[in-house]
Amino acid sequence: METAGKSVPTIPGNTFLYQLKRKLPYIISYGILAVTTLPVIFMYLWLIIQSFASNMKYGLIPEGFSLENWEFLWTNIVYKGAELPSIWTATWNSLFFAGMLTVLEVLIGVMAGYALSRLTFPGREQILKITMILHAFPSIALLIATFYILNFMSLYDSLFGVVLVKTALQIPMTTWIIKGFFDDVSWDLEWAGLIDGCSRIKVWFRIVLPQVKPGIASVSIFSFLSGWSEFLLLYTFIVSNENVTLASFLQRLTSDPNMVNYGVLSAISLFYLIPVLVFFIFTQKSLMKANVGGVKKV
Amino acid sequence: MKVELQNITKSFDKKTNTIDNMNLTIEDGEFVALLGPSGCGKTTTMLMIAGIYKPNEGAIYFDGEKVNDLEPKDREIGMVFQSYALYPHMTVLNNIAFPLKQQKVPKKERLERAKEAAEMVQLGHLLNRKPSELSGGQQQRVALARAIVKRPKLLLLDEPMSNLDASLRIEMRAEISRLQKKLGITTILITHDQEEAMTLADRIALMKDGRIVQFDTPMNLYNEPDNVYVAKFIGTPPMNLVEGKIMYNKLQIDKQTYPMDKSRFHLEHGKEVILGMRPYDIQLGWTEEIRFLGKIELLESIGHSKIIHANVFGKRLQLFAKQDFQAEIGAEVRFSVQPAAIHLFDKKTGKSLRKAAPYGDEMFVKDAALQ
Amino acid sequence: MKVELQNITKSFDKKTNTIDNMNLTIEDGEFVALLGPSGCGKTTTMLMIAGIYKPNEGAIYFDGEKVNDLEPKDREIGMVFQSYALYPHMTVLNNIAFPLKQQKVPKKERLERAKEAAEMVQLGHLLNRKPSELSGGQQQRVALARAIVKRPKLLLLDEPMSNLDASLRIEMRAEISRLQKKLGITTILITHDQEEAMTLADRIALMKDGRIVQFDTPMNLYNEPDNVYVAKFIGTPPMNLVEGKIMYNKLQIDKQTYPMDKSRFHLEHGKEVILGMRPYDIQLGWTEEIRFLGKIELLESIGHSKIIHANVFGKRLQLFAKQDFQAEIGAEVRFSVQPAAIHLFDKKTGKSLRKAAPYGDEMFVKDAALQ
Amino acid sequence: MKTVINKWKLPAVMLGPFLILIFLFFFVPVILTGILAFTNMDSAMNWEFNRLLNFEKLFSDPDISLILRNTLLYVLFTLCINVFFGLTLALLTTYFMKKEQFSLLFRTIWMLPRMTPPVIYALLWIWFFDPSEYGLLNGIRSLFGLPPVNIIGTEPMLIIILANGVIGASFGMIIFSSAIKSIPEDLFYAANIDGAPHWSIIKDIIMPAIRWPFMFVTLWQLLSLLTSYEYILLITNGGPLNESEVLALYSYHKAFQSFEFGYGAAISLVLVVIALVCTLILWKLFKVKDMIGPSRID
Amino acid sequence: DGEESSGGQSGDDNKIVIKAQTLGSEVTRVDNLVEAAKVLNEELKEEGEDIQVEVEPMYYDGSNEDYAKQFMLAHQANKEPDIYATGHEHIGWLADGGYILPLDELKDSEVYSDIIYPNLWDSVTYKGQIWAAIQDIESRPVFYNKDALKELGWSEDEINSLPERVKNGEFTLDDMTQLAEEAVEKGVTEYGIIHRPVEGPDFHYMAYNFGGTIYDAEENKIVLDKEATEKQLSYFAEIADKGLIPDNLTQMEWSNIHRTVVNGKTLFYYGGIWNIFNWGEDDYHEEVGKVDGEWVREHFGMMLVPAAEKGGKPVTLSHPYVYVVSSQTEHPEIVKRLLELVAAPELQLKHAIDTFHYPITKDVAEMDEFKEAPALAETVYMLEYTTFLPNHEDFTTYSQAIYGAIQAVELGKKTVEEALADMETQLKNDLGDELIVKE
Ligand SMILES: Nc1ncnc2c1ncn2[C@@H]1O[C@H](COP(=O)(O)OP(=O)(O)OP(=O)(O)O)[C@@H](O)[C@H]1O
Ligand SMILES: Nc1ncnc2c1ncn2[C@@H]1O[C@H](COP(=O)(O)OP(=O)(O)OP(=O)(O)O)[C@@H](O)[C@H]1O
Ligand SMILES: [Mg+2]
Ligand SMILES: [Mg+2]
Repeated sequence: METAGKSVPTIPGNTFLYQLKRKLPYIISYGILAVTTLPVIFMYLWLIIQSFASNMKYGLIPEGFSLENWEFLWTNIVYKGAELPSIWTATWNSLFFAGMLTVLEVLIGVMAGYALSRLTFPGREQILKITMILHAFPSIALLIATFYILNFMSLYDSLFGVVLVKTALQIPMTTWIIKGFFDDVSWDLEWAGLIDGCSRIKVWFRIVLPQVKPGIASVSIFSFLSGWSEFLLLYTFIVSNENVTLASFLQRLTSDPNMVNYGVLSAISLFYLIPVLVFFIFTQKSLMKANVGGVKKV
Repeated sequence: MKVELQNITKSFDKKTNTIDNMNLTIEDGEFVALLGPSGCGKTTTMLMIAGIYKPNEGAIYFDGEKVNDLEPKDREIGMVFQSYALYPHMTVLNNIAFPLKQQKVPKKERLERAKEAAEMVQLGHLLNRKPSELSGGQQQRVALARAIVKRPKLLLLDEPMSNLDASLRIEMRAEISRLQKKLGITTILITHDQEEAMTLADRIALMKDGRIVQFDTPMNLYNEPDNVYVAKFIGTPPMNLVEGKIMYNKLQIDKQTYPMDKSRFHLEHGKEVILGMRPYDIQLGWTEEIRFLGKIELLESIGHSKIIHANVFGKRLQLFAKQDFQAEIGAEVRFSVQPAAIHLFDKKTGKSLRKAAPYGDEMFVKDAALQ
Repeated sequence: MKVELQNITKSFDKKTNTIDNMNLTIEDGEFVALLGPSGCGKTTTMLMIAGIYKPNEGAIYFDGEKVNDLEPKDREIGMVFQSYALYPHMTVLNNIAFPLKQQKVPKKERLERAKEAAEMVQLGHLLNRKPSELSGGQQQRVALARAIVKRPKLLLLDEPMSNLDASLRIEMRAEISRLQKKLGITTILITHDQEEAMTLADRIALMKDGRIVQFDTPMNLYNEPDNVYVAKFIGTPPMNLVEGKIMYNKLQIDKQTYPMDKSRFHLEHGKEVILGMRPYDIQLGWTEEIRFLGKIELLESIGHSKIIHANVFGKRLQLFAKQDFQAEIGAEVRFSVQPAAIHLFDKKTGKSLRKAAPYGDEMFVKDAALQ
Repeated sequence: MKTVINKWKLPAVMLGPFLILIFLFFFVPVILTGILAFTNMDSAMNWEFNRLLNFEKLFSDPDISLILRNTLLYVLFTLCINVFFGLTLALLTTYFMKKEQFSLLFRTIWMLPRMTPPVIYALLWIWFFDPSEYGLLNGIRSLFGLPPVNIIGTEPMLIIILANGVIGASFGMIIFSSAIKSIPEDLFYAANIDGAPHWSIIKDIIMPAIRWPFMFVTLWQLLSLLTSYEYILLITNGGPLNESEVLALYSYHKAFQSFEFGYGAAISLVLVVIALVCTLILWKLFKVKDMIGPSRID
Repeated sequence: DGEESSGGQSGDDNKIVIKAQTLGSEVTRVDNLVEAAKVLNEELKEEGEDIQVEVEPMYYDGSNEDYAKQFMLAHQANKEPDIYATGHEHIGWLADGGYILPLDELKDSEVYSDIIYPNLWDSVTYKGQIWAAIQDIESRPVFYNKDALKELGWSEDEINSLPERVKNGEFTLDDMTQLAEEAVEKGVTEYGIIHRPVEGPDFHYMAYNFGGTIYDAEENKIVLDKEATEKQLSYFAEIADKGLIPDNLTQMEWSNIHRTVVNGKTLFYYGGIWNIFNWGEDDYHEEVGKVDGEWVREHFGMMLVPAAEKGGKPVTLSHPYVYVVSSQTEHPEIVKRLLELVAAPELQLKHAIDTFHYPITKDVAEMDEFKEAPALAETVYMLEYTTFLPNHEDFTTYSQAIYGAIQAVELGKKTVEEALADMETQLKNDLGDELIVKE
């Protein structure tokens, strides 16, 4: 709205330039997002097309549509002469493994994170430091040593053993992240819970924990993800054949670089994406809503 | 429940004591208000009674039992926090029902009682809201309902009504009072509203810098302040204070002398003293014995009456006039006080010179001088 | 800066309007208080003026210019939040200096001014503390200092002193008033302390359920309430209200009749009305024209005086007595009011029957009946 | 006595599972691996100590300087992408974007690379940049009559940094997003009113609030990158000619392709020493100690 | 079933479970053992033994290294398979590490007597002992593009006799290079020569071709034959210099290699016979899509790797697959009997036809069914020219080093001399005592 008569408007709110300047950061940020995201979108679009195309020209133009690559959903794939286990078995196993890992990791991590954030005891800083430094060991370098431990505990070739190992490898991360979130919870809330008749543990569970939902969302997505895609440990520490997971399923399909069927591979990787995607969207939607209000937070 | 604090000391930084050797005994079923300037340690004291903070030194007794190591959850208290501290993830109803849930009250009864409490604080229509969707005063009322609902043995209220409007506050006060009386709950109230403290409390503990300055009934606190600090703190507008000197049983201020009642005060010739007069005790006109002449500096209207700010001896004194009082700024005004209504304090120690006043330590030396 | 709100509507849930078609004009340099019961929409209104919330409908003008699309940061306002909203990671000093930093005030000057503001709110000794290490009142004072320090064109104060003790509050009030006058800052204050509103504000806007009920000077609000709601809300203790009926120029209550001043009120025979009398206007004894006989139900001591709760016509009325008033509960008490001091309202609409009263819409029908 | 037990009960309960797990499956393997570094264990899996031979061998390795250089480049640049781009994404999707659906969409898209099985993700890059005309990039180029290019061959480090950067950015994005979400809204209001422009809000309100996650992500990603090799292995396998070989991958190559377990462990140990130094420097730099506050419940 | 130890008895007392594991797609390697167990059970019954043998097959997918790693770990934990099928080059470390049993007596057993190629036993001999039963064998021929040759004006006859000429040493490596050059110059094909894009055994036959060696069996050491290696590197440098190979061959995807070859974009391709099988698996051809063996034979010929010098012996390389027996097996005798039975002609034949490999005994090669698989039957002669990888445990180190050097010269990042010198330093550092440098 241009005010013709007035010389210089005292309030800049109504000039076009002001509105542009106001919106500029938003325009720029949407711009940045769009531009940087485009290649990623492109890549995955291509993956989708590839899974439905019978052939690709110039590497990117599909020729014909077919569901052939998606047949694994209803029949077991025969690959290199061997019939692979049903994809659903693999999916179920992966879900089980990832679920178990997530529960264990989030539970232990959230407990330890709370202790490190809110309880006073000697050695707090040291524990944080050591867990961080442990991470400096490439996990693959630990495989041999871990094998000896597992073997010693008769946990070699046991799914439970692998879950424990995996949890141990991940738990410092979870703990560190979650500690940061606990730090920001208002003490008054915890006090209120204590006075309302909770023990410290109960307060932690009933009152403090719900406040760190966004933190739990982020750690659970990462632990689920790492469980979902876990391959190396299972592959190294499980001899028996029955525990096929989606990751190892995929690995089988790519193990011989001479024989990779990219169409099927694309389809399966898309299939592989779905559960994590669902899990991600779910956790984001329900947990990213932070609880604020009701406390004068300082 | 009888609450005793014995020689409590609390320090946050190991250098200064936030609470400094505090002693306080609250009888079973008593309603005590903690009054004091902002930052004097009221909340800290309350949190120690609640068991959140542990005193660095000293002991706390509930019914004669030492509870220093008793966990807050076992103390059977209800508390309103100054910051409300509502559970952000629970609805109003669940917030209020939470303490009952901890007591394992069956669900049906629990919800009923919670609803009842919500009705009491006039939030019956907002039961399903989250705290973030409430206004400040509504949040505060939720906090109040939550503290009361479980009918604790000890009720700790830290500014429970600071964000409520006058009429609501009066209703809440009445409710609290009713409940407290009915159930005989020992109650400690922190408030900045003196009227609230006066009307609700059996006794008021006035604090300053982590110590209790006077602990007495509201009337005594008002009528017989032990020292100038209490005198100044209690009563709005605050007591008018004027420095003077005792000259042979008389008080001399700025060349003027005034007769003093020897039977009421310790009068020591040559002693520097402070004269105190409450604005409400000052009458317009020279109707009483002790008379002053002042110049009107400001005339403030507060609804039912007016406050005259008058300059006497270069000091600004406040007194009340009827709402229809009219005068020019700069005009002269005469006013007077009954001898029985005046207060006299030792300027050096700040202690009251009243004959019945208890003589304690001399902790207020540095604050005695008027700023 | 002149602030105008035109037909502002704001809804949080798309069903009910939290703010409902509000109109309000605040003149440049004016000090306006927003008063109203908890949850009536005061904070929401203020946040819309600040530009934090956008009104669903209507426009806001600053100095005649529409600012609906002006960002908060460009509105040159200072604000105290009801929840303080201190920056938890900054020290007191940095919290206060933050607005100055945004104005690119050189560092040295910035720190000086911030320190000055801190001194003003008596926090000079806590400059390096983090907000979490402060008491409630201290936090509130930081918020106050932060709002004032940049000398904004518009100052928004949402319960800025609710957690301060009386004497500090008086000092803060004086400071705010001084600053406001000196710099001519347009100021909007939300408070539950009527005395605060009365003493500070040029005009008071009384709100109810998202609407402004009356917007007038404190004295007019007190003396000439437009309707029974205002009458009841303003003044502590609240105005005593008694239902009655007009019988040929007289007021009949419970068989008794009282003469009414026809020149002051619209008197319509047979109309059901509400009689209002402020406790402060009631005199003990039958010294005035309109006389009542009551039974003492409760005698409350509030320092400088006593409140008598007396039962008349089965209703409880409040009046004041001197501090030395003595009587038994159940004793009879005589009291009276000047005809000039009474208020009369239409029972159905709640509107004042005063002749000069403006006739507006009939929004208060449902609230008119006394609960 | 009872108070002593009470005092320790809670930290013990909360921290116990964490410590036990870490000790058994992380700490002990690390120690074992440390010992392993001083043996010449090979495929026969015998613990034969060979003093410092492994280290002598490493330091006289002709490729070591190239590998160290690569490691430095890789870690430095990828870390920058991870942290700053992750932060940018988090800010864009939580602070600038007001519509939660859009943020979720963008966040989901940026999570895709991390959700994709590594084998497939690597293949996507390889396909994209395949030097033959069948590659996506070259396919597009050929449409414009441009000759095929071989970016993976000529600029392997660039590709690796980008590929890892994209993966890592999502980590920061999610953690920062959750942390930003936890900031009480009225702080933003207050800052707005105090006249703070966007960058100041970011600098003065958001950054201090996410100080812990920021520090964690930086430290964690630094160490992760130092020890990561998976995507490098899959995309270039360190090639061509060791031009993209990093220390961790080298350790993997030695341990699991040449089966020189002892030597591999020794390389890891060197890696850990480097990591240790970095960690301690950052620890001081970030003033982590200050972020570990005392309990406010006595 | 972690309870069950390897080869342990479970359920009824007289049932013996033998675990057998293989890697990758050629599942007949263990499935044949299951079949063999049936025969064994018959025999046992006849012998009146009251035991039943059951072979529990285990299939592994993954890299060679991972497969080996798993065996190591499983062996430590006593969970390894009794019979482990693997590439012959692994027996070095398996024997050294005490993982496996020597199987010298197998050489004398009847089924293995008419071995297809006498030197085959060398491939499983280590430190003077035989450590494995050979399972199958293959060859790595050069594929040549018949269509392109036609376009270059070659007659049908000339084209079909090329393998023979190579065999006789008439057509040398240089001739091959020249021919490729011609094809590229004339624009008949885009590239002259394609070889595998990743490290692997194919490169090592070149060392033999240039008269060198890579292994000293007596001393059990890796050999760096500098002269031969230099020639080897020069060869790759030359084909790269002349623009016969794609610029970035060593960064290409396997699938694109296949595409390039199948679509006739190259004249020669250093491949393996199993590639015929691969090409039938996916739509590599732009028009035809999946191609079958017939199609391949129509468009491509297969020949040995031409000799480096005129009249010299052409080469190829085989990578025999073998069964080794865990040193911890509880039933070595049963296992050995199984390993004899599994060499039964019918089983071998099935494996050969299914997976495009050669049998290990002549009798199978003579069978009609085998001859009906022309691609196999026509190339089986190549075994006479074959070479093997050494059984040394550090051989991968060498293999990687030479691959690196080849890559460097192909990309023009190093001269042949530099590459050789660097390779020498690297190998000396990595292998130490295990290396003999032959000037
Ligand atoms: N975010 C929200 N969502 C839904 N309702 C809200 C929200 N914020 C406020 N409200 C409601 O809007 C009404 C007005 O709120 P507001 O905060 O403006 O009240 P107020 O006048 O400031 O009250 P108080 O004096 O108690 O602070 C209240 O009834 C409140 O419950
Ligand atoms: N965590 C802390 N660390 C350091 N000092 C603190 C801490 N908490 C409170 N204090 C200080 O201790 C003193 C007493 O605080 P307390 O909260 O008890 O005051 P209060 O009497 O409740 O004041 P208000 O009326 O303002 O709420 C204050 O000066 C405050 O600054
Ligand atoms: Mg307090
Ligand atoms: Mg409010």
